[in-house]
Amino acid sequence: MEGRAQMNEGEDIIICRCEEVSRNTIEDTIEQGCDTLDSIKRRTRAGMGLCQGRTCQRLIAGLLRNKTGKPLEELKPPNFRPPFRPISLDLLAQEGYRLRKEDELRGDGK
Amino acid sequence: MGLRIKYHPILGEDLRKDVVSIEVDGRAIPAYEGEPIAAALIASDIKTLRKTKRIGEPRSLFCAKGVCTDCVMTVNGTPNIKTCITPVEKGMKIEKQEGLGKWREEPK
Amino acid sequence: METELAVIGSGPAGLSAAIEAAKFGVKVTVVDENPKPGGQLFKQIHKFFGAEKHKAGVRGIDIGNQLLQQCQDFNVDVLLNTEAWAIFDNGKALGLKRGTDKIEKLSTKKLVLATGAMENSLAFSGWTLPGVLGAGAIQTLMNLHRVLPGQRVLIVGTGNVGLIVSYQLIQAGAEVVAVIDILPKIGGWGVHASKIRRLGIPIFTSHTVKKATGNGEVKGAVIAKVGPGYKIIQETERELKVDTIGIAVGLTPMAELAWSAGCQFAHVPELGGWAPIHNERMETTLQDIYVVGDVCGIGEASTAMEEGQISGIAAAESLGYLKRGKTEELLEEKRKRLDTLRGGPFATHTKAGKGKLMKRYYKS
Amino acid sequence: MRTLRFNGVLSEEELMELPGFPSLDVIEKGKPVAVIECAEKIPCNPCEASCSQGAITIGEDINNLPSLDAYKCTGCGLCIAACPGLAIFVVRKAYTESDALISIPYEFLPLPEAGEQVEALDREGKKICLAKVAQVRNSKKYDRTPVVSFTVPKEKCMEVRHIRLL
Repeated sequence: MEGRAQMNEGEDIIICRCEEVSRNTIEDTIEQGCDTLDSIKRRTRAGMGLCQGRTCQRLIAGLLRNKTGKPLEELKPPNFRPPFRPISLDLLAQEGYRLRKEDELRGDGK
Repeated sequence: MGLRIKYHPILGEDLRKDVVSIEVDGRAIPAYEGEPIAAALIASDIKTLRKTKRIGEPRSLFCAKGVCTDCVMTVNGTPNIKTCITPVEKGMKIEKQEGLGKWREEPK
Repeated sequence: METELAVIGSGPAGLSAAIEAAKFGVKVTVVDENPKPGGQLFKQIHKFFGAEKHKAGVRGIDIGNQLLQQCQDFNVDVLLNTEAWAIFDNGKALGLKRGTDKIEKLSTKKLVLATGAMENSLAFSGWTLPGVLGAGAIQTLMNLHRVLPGQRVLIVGTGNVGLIVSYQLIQAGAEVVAVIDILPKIGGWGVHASKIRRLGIPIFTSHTVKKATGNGEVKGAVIAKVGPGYKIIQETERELKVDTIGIAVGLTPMAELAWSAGCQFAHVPELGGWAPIHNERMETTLQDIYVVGDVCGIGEASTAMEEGQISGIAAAESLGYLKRGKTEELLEEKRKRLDTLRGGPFATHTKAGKGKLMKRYYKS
Repeated sequence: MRTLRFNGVLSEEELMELPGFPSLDVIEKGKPVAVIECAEKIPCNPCEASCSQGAITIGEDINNLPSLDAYKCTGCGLCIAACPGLAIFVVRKAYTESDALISIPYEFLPLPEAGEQVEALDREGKKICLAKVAQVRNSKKYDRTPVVSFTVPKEKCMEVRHIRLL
């Protein structure tokens, strides 16, 4: 059941809602030889948007399985890297600066 | 507020009284303080919360738990705020976000 | 900040873990990105199944309140509006974002991941329109925030979530036009199906949603009957006038923190896909990291609470707050309860899935 | 197919096999009796504890189906609100000469009032006759699952399972 019945045949529909990547684009990419979630993501940006693939990953895995016959067990999600939630670089930089200052004050800054 | 559930057989009557006003694209909307921004907007029949960057499609609440990011809006000048889990505060200025949104020029 | 046990997620699993550990004196900090604790419990306004002795017949919302009270009683610290955006040092440190503008580091000795699940998507033409949303999202909006998503609703999926949300939509004053499922049989409990059937809601099995119609927002849904291979049978299409389409096609564990920490995973379809491998104490392949609830396999709130308690007890022991003999005794009782809750025919899949996960644990 | 798994409605054959379904001659006798329409092995047992007469048995394994001892059952209706699946009803066929009294869980607003005329619905939500509300019980013990009792013509008592307000 998994993946199989998650979309209807032959329609070009949006799969990745964040980056607005369509089914056709993803299927073309698979036909061109991309056979992992990671490579599809790099090529099409599907799964690279704000939600980080949480909404579309399963759908893409389903497309991949249908097209390539690869079992889902072989389709590992792409690497998850922090930040897992949107966070502004400004905020990160501020905190980094603060921590470094703290370290310097303690005298163990590297 | 036609979509508000005032009476409910299990939850009882909604007794919240702390109605505040928030501004959505220049229009004043009533909202309960502390409820998610998206809930207040949907209650006022504002369904489109943003337009996508490429096709300009309208989007709305989808997961309601801060994961899918389809409900992001510009709140008090900061874009990409997940309105499904961000509570309403009195006088908030909320804008429908176009694409990735714009940061206000000079942060206050 | 420092703590002994950090728990990510304040749903039934996370809170149960926190309370159980705190009972034995562990300093516990719970982190949740939501403004309110309870996870999905507070939208569960129906009475739960289960053993009479263990909160059966009590509504989810009331269980939620009981858990929050216990958190207070046992001095569990609950940090709300706090996102865990990074995990470092094999789970010994977390990057937190508090509110919109504060970053903080939380150091901990043990970590329980109770991050729950995410609703599965169903892609069809028009599924990005405002008015198409998760059935769980509908439940959150109406039962937690007391706002209806619309007036006329189509629910796609006859699992327990689809059936329960349909019933609750009627309770909240909306109309449910139909509940459909692509499979030939109803997925959820018969009693939940019967509850909505006698309200006059039709259930169409072997049906799919072909598209959402409407310009700018949902105005209708085209549904159709499917034949072999789930292919749409021509000329069975019909349009239902609805303003809301709720998608209830299952859940996937939301486990990126466990991935990122380096826990080993297994793909177990019975549990909703990729799930972190764990043992009977809910320990992952990384020492000091536990997983409980939906994040390690989609289940029920009742089983999530038992798993949470198990991890709390195990963590308390490894932190030196409990003796080995006593621990085993306590764990044995919880495991028995879990076994009972997974004893029926509907839980055979979950039980098998959990078996696979644990087998993998001992292999690794 | 008209079975629980295919359309959410228990067929007559399915009902007859349930250990919680009283035999038809008990119903025929006309005293109030619980009708437990619980057909799947759910890990659940509040109905058993709710019965002060010991008429409902589930036993050690809470996955067992509830079985009813119709002779012990007084038809008090406490199990109606206790059942998380809302699958228990009480039927009293010989309420009057012509009418049966049916009690159901009713978790909706507005609640009907005694004396009110309502539509009686079958297990598929189809209107099959009119009903008259006799009593609405909603004590704290029921925990927001009010129990509505109403009268319908005798011969409809094993079909009617819900009501709709007019």
